[in-house]
Order: sequence, then C-alpha cells, then structure tokens
Amino acid sequence: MKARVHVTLKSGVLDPQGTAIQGALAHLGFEGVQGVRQGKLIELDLAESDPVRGRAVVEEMCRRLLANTVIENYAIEVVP
Amino acid sequence: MKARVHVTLKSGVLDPQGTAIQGALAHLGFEGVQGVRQGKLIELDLAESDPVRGRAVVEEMCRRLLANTVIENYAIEVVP
Amino acid sequence: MRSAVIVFPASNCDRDAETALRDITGRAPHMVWHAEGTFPEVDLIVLPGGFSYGDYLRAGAMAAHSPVMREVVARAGRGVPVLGICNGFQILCESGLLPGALMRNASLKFLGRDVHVRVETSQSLFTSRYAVGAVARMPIAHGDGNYFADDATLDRLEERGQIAFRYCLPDGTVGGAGNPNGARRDIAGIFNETKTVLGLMPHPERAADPLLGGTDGRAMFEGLAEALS
Amino acid sequence: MTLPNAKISPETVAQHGFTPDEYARVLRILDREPTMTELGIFSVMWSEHCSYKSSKKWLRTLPTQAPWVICGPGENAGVIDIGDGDAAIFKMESHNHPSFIEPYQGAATGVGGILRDVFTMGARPVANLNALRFGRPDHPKTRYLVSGVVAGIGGYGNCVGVPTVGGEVNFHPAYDGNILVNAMTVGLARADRIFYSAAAGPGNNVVYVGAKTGRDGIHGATMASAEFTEDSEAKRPTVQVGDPFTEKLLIEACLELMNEDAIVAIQDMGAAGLTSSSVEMAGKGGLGITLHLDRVPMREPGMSPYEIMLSESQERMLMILRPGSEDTARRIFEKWELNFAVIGEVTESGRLILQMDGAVAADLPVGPLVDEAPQYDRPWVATPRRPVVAVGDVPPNPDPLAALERLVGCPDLASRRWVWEQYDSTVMADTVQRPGGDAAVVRVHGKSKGLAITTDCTPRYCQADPVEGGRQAVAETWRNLTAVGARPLAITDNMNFGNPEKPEIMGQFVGCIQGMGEACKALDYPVVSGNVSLYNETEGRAILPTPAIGGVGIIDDVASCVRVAFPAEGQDLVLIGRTEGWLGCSIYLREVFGRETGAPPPVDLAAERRNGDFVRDLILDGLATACHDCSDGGLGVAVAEMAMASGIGARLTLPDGAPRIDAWLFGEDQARYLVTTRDADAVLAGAVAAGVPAARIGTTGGGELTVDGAGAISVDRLRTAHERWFPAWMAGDA
Ligand SMILES: Nc1ncnc2c1ncn2[C@@H]1O[C@H](COP(=O)(O)OP(=O)(O)O)[C@@H](O)[C@H]1O
Ligand SMILES: [Mg+2]
Repeated sequence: MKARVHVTLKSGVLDPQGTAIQGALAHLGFEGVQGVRQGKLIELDLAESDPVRGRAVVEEMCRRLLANTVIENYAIEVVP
Repeated sequence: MKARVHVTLKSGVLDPQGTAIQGALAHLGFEGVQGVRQGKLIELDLAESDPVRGRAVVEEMCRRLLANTVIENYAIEVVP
Repeated sequence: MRSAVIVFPASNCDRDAETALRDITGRAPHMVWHAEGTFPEVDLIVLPGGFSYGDYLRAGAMAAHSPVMREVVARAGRGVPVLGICNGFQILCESGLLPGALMRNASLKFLGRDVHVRVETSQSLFTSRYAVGAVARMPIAHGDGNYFADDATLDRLEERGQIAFRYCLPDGTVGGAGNPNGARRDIAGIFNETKTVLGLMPHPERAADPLLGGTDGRAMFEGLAEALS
Repeated sequence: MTLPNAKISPETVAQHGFTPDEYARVLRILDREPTMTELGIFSVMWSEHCSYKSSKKWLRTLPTQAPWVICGPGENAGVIDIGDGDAAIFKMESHNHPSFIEPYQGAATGVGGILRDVFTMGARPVANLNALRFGRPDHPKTRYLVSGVVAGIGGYGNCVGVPTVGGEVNFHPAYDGNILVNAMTVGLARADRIFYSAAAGPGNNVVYVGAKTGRDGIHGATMASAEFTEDSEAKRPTVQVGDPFTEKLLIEACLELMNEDAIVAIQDMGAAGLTSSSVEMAGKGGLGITLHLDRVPMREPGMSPYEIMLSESQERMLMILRPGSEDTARRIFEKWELNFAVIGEVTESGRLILQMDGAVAADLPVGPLVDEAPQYDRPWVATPRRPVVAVGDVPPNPDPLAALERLVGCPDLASRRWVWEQYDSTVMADTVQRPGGDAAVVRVHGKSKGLAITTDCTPRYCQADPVEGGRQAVAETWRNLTAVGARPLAITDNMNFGNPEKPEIMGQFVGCIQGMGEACKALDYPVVSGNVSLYNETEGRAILPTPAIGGVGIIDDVASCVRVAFPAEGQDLVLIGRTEGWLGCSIYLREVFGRETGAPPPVDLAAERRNGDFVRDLILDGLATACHDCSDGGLGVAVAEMAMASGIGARLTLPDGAPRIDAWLFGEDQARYLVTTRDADAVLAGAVAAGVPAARIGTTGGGELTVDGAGAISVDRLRTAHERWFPAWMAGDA
C-alpha cells in the first residue's frame, strides 16, 4: 500500500519559505495571495497491505522521524 | 479560498532525500518500506473565491514559480 | 582530558574538532564511527559540524537516531559533558538533549561568515574562561541555524541561565544586524538544565588558530581541558 | 556470437551527431553495422567533449612540462610536486549547458564532477573555486540563474565539506543565452600515492562503486530511436540531480580504500559515464574489458544496455582491483553504505564486450574507438586588430573620484560578498585567506606551507585580441598568486568558446591558445590539466571567448603571506610596474563612456616576470606589508579595494611622468602591483637594482581617499557603493 504524509509547520511557527514564496508571487504580479505556507510531502510505498496496521506504522514513523513535533504537525493519508 | 499544491519529483529523477529517509527508516527497524519520495506541499490562501478561476491562477503560479517543470510535477487541489 | 568526536555519515568538521582538541588539550580525541554502539569512557563528547545524512529531511534528524546516539544520551544523563557544534547542535535538539529546534535561516540562504556572540554566563564548564558579556568572534557556516522554541520554553531557558551565547554586533549590542539567521531572542547557543550539554551554531574549533583569523574559540577548549583533566 | 540487428537509419545516425564521413569511418572500423548500443558508444566517444576533435591540434602546443610536474594533461587531473613528498592535484571543468537548463542542479553536479576528477587520483579535495559568467544584469533570466547557480555550488560544496575559497563573476550580454559555470577543485595527496586510470592485469575484476545508475542525462538521441519507444515517459532523459551526501561518503570510502594496496586503476564516471570510463581505462592500458551489464546497480527497472552505458548518473566510480582485495574493498564500501558490484573483468582481447541477459550488446575494438576518433584542423581566421585608444581620444574627466565610486559599485567590480557568503570557506580549518583577496591561501594540513589558488580571465580582452587576452589571463593568475607571496607553479584551464566550425570563432580559440602558451613559457608556468567547452552559442550568437585559467602556487610558510588590506596608517604606498594610462578596452571606458572599444593593454611577459619576482621577494623579505595587483579598473580601483578592506584611507600624489589623472587612475596597464611598506627607500632602491619601475605614490591614513588634483572621497562612501550593488540587485532594487 501507499501512504502520504503531509508535514506542516505549526501555526505559531514562522515560515520563512512560505513568506518568501508569497513575496515572489506578488513580485510576479499575482494579486490577492493572503498567505502561503510550505510543508513537506512524503510518499511511502509499504509492503503492508492492511490499511489499519499500515496507518499505525506510519504514525509511528512520523513520531519517531518524519516530523519534529516541536515545530511540525503531520497528517497521514493511506492510499490502499 | 484555499489551494494546496503538491510538488513531486518526476519519475526517474533521482531523489536523494527520499532514498536517505528510506535508509533511516530501515535503520530504525521499520520493515517493508519499498520506496520513499519526498516532495513539497504548498498551501495558498487566496482572495479569489471562484474555484475555476482560482485553479487557473494556481496553475499559472505552478508553471511560473512553484514547480520546476524540468524535474518536477505538480498537482493542485482546491479547497473552496 | 579524554575526549571523543562522534563521526556520522557526512559529518565534515570532525577533523576540525579533532585538530582543535589535540592542539589545545594535548591529547588526540577518540574518533567514534556512528555505527559503533559504544566507545571508551571519556570526559567530553563532541558532536561535530557537517551535513550528517546530507541534512536531508531535517538537519540532524537522522543522526539523532544513529546507534551511537543512544549511548551519547545515556552518558549525558550520567553527566558526561557533551558539546554539539553546528550540525551537532541540530542533532542535540533532534535527540531531545536540548529543547527547541533549528529551522532554515530567515534569509533562506546558507551563511558562511564570521559573527560576534556575547557570552551570557561564565558559570559553566564550557564558558568558564570567558567573562560574562565578553564578545567573541567565530565563523558560522550553516543553512539551518534559526533557533526556535516557544515562548514558555524561552522564558524558562532565560530564567535558568541556560542561554550560553547570543548573536551581537562587534560592540556587544545584542540582536539587530548582529543576528544572522533570525534565531529567536538572538540565541546562538544553549545549555541543558545542568549545563553539561552545550549546543551552538558558531564554530569555536575554527577560531582556535591565529593564522585562520581568530582565537576566540580557544577559551572554550582551554576551559574544558582545565575543568575535566 | 550474435549481435542484435538494429537497422540504423540515416536519421538515427544524424541524431547521434555523426557526419556522413564519421559514420563511414565507424562502418569501416567495424566492417558491419553497429548495434544501437555501439552507435551510442561511438557517438559519445567521438563527441567534441570526449575526443577534443576540434581542439586537440592546438592544445598540443601548450607547454605542459616542468621539473615539478608529476602528471600533465591526459589523466583525470594534473599533478604537481609541492615538496616534502606532497602533491597538489587540480583541474577545472565546465557545466555550462546543464546550469542554464536547471541552475541549481547543473551547478551542483558540476562541483560534484570536478571533485571526483580530483579524488579519483588519490587526493583529498581541499579547495573549490568557481568561475562564473552571466548575461547582463537586467536580462529577465539573469537573477534567477545567479541565485540558482550560487545556491547549487554552495549546496554541494558545503555539504561535502570542502571549502569554496575563490572564483570570479562577470556579467556581459554575450552570455545572456549561454552562461558559463566553471568549477575548479584542488586536492592534496602524497606524491608516491597517486592513482591512475590505465587498466592492467588481464583477469582482474572491474568494480562499480557509488550511487545506482538511472536514466539521468542520457543522450537526447535516445528519444527518437525506434528501439526505445515502448514506454516513452519513463525513458525520457532527465536532468542529473546531485547527491552531495553520497559524494561525501564516496570520497571517504575511496580514500580509505586507497590506503590499502588494492587498486590497480580507478576512474570516475563523468560525462558518458560507464562508456567513457571503461573505454578510457581499457584504451590507456592497451587491453580489453568485458562488462556484464545486468550486474550494474540500477535505480530503475528495464534499463537497456544503451541507457546503462550512456547514463550520466552522478557519484559513481569504476575501479580495477588487485586479485584478492575484493573483500577488503567490499567491506569498506559497505561500511559507507555505498553500492559495490563486480561488473566485469580486464581481458587481453583489446575489445569492449558488453553482455546483458545472456546476449552480447556490443563488441567493439577499443583501440580504434579511442585512436581513430576524427581529428579536425578547422579553418580559422585571426581576429582583426583594433586601433589603440590614445589618452587624448578620451575626454578628460572633471571628477575622477565620482567615476571611482561608480566603478567600485558597477556589476563587474562590486563586492561578491553576496556570492561567497553562501559558501563555507572555512571548513577543514586550513583557509588562511578567504574570498575577497587576490588569491585564496589554503594551508597544507598539519604543515606550515600552503597553496595559493586563483581563477582569472578577462573575456573582453580576449574578444578584442585573443592573443593578448590569452597572455593576460595566464599572467593575471600568476600575478594574483604572486601578490599573496606565493611562487606560481602551474595552471589548469577551461576553454569556453562558440562554434568552432566558424572560422572567426576558431580564430579566437587559436589566438587565445597562442597567447596562453607564450605566457606559460615565459613564466615557467605549465598547463597540467584542462577542459574545452565549445558550441557556447544561442541563435548563432557566441559568448565572449573565455579561457578561464585556474592558477596554483606554493607558499613555504603561510604566516608570511600578505593581504590586500592596508595594515596600518602611515605606511608608504609604492606602485610597481610601468603606467602609461592604457584606456582601450578598460572598464572605465565601458562604464563611464559606454564604449567597449580599443585594443586591450599589451602584456609584456618579461616585465611580468621581473616585476612579479621582485614583488614576491619584497613580501618574503617582509618589506611589503600588503599587496594588491592592478587589474580591472586599474590603480584607482586597486587602491580603493585596499582601503575598503581595511577601513583606512590614503593620500595619493601623481609621480613625475604620470599620464593624465584619469588615465593614471583607471588605465589598465599590466604587470603592476601596489604594495604598502614601512621602508619605501629600501623598496625603491631594490627596484632600481632589479630594473623594475617603481614609484612612491602616497601614504596610508585617515578615513578618506585623497588624490592630489582630484579631491577626496570617504572610504565609507566607497564601501557603501561597493557592497550595495549585489544584494540590492538580487533583491530586485538595483
Ligand atoms: N564566484 C565566486 N566565488 C567565490 N569567491 C569569489 C567569486 N567571485 C569572486 N570571488 C572573490 O572575490 C574576490 C575578487 O574577485 P576578482 O574581482 O575576480 O579578483 P581579481 O581582480 O583580484 O582577480 C576574489 O577574492 C575572488 O576569489
Ligand atoms: Mg587580483
């Protein structure tokens, strides 16, 4: 099965990359961009086929490695 | 409205980060991880409220700035 | 003083740390490959700078899970002093030995230049040879040195005197143009609660030889050698 | 033995870049039609890049010998003896086209490639430099290219932990559609532990190490060829992506293995990866190689022999091991978590035989593949001489110091701090002089001696007069090394030119080589390695001829080197060398009058040598306390740079016999240095004895630069102009 992990910065944490993108978009003439946040997308290809067990494992991966919970949130999407 | 852009490396393009994450997961004892690819997630907050026009603008942003189409693909998701 | 320098895949200041330790303390450190589960008893453990695992995912994240880090965490728990420089600081935060996280520089650019830091306390093994308020010049070379912790954590760090160095101008004025990377409260280096673990972004080991343009980093190693011999 | 029958069409032949004559030669050598894989191999081996077919005749004329040269051109990099059993190994290489397509990855992989050329010979890389040429600053793509290229160079070099210590950056509209990214690496080895690439020992194993092979950068011709269309999306050639993390491991693993007595020959996989590495190893050894392509570590399934052989995946090496040393080697590479595979063996057959899935994909004679590559003596015409611009042809300047402020802040002379601060210049803790001076100085680890390193070229001179420009590029590197107190030893070059099939362009190439050769000879300063990049054109418009030169010199005691900054107030400033006020082709003429005209300053090689040797002695005797050569912008800019670097001003007085003040300040006469000294009389007396022109022109002190007859300007003001342009321009407000 496949899983996708979205890692995003917590809301209180400043996001210089997002801010830079917002500035660059304005520079290019795109109007009405009120906010930009940049995160990570991690796509996993797993041997596991059971979605429940799979999600639990990915959850564990996020806590231990994929996200730094001091600054980041994560969300898991399982694609069976 | 909000839009989310997923920027991923084209297939065939080397993804050193994904490979390194895969190795690290194996070291941590996670078995059966057959592949990892890392991409970007960009969340945009737009003044535009029409989803069709919004998507077209984001499409344009992707082509001009958010993705490097020489090596990356992008996918847009509009959250009205 | 017996010391060990932990070498991770793509550490790249391991030799710099080795050279400074040997020259200043007169004794060559053990160079410990990360895959080793254990290493000789030492008086100081150094996590050197570099790009362990390419800094992929997050700087220091993968190294924090290296087999040797279990041992480092255990010894730190027993009070063995640990010094993390640059990537070493990032690894210390990722492994939970120090609070907070190091994010991309606010400029989004890698920065390689000299900075000035103000010494915030001399009440530690690492800073005993510096006067409080002294200004030290050292090189930085990092893309992810922007220290972040939430306000409560920062307040606690300040209350307990856990802030070791703050970025400043040459005249000692903290912050403003002296802060190269956007670090909160201009933090360049912090201690753990017992002040036996120090993480800092600037490179004292590259400021230990007059021919390289400065010796302000020597006092750290001299102080350690004196306290730990 | 049967080979797959490919039915090669004339289009396929043309797509592989063969002329009909060249293809006829292939048929004659093989006495049959090639397979697709064989065609691909011939195509890359006979490409301009690998065969030097337009340039070889001329490159052969360059001096490559000196008693201190251990290995000249022909190997992965040049090797020189720097005493005490130490050797310096270095080379420069271009990654122009990839950097234009994808600036970050193009520049990053350029750095990776040149690093491999150096550590493949057994050296630990100790310094990187980069010579960059971009289009005009207001071209819509330039900023994007600059920011990507600089980030890519830093991204790679910083991660592998090799300090980036110098380089150059120019802007000119001629590079609008074709930027130049030339990267140089210098490494250190023991002189008796150098590794070469000639295969030896039939029966020895051929070993592949490093990253896996993917479909990166495969020759564009694949797309159209019938054999490869089942899955066109997956087979599309892709841009190479660099993995500096893997490179760092590869450096450490290779150096560790090199400490064992295990390696017979080693070669990095650069352009045309497995093809050029295996063919060159076999060719140099006069032997054959058989490869089993199914044993090659692959990143993607279903790769064809053609793709495997032409892939330009990065961070890979090919080695031939001594019998019985596989286990040692395997253990080391596994420790560093790198792929290790025995993929073939050395044979006596003299043939390159490729097997895959039980079939033979190619069976080629190595000798002809290497030796019978076409060689051309392309027609050329000399560049017409330009008239000399006399001082009287240029209107006098009522405010020379305003012009100076403008010059130090113009795109070609403004501070490059924005660039070099993105590089780690101090890792390895041996960088004695960082970017910002004349040459970088890197100490030999654990010793008191050090290397001085610089890259230079003045393309506008080369355009105006290739012969003078070629001389000047070599002489300027020699001067920059001398100015820190080093003894220049040898150079590497990167010849960037347009389409050599045009006689004018070929004439530029020939002229530059001639001038370079003369300078190398006169200065005892041979070429030990280099690289040629031709066809740098877009829509028929060629770049300026750009023979970038990388120079390396030695300083016996790095503590004796000097810098450009004024060391103190109250010291005398002495100008060494003759000043006529040569304004033709000067930056002053271009920036102030918008004129890119006139003959460039002539280079008197005897004077270069005399003046430089004199200056070096002043430095080593401790008489010169700071030194800077005069190059772009002349004496005025050189003084300003010394002042800005120190924050100390100076008062200048024109000496007797000086030309008009603007020509004195901004003329670009060659072979000149500015030194500060506490004992001007001794310096001047020494100059008389050595037959070197020298004049006391001023004293350091105060916060202003004062020129008698022109007024004063504060050093702060100059510095603001100098530091402002680059960051402001990158931020979009210049
Ligand atoms: N791309 C670059 N990377 C690193 N350093 C650079 C780069 N471009 C210029 N520099 C540094 O800036 C200084 C000035 O460069 P340049 O004007 O070319 O010097 P010079 O005229 O003495 O040859 C030198 O120290 C040079 O190494
Ligand atoms: Mg110079």
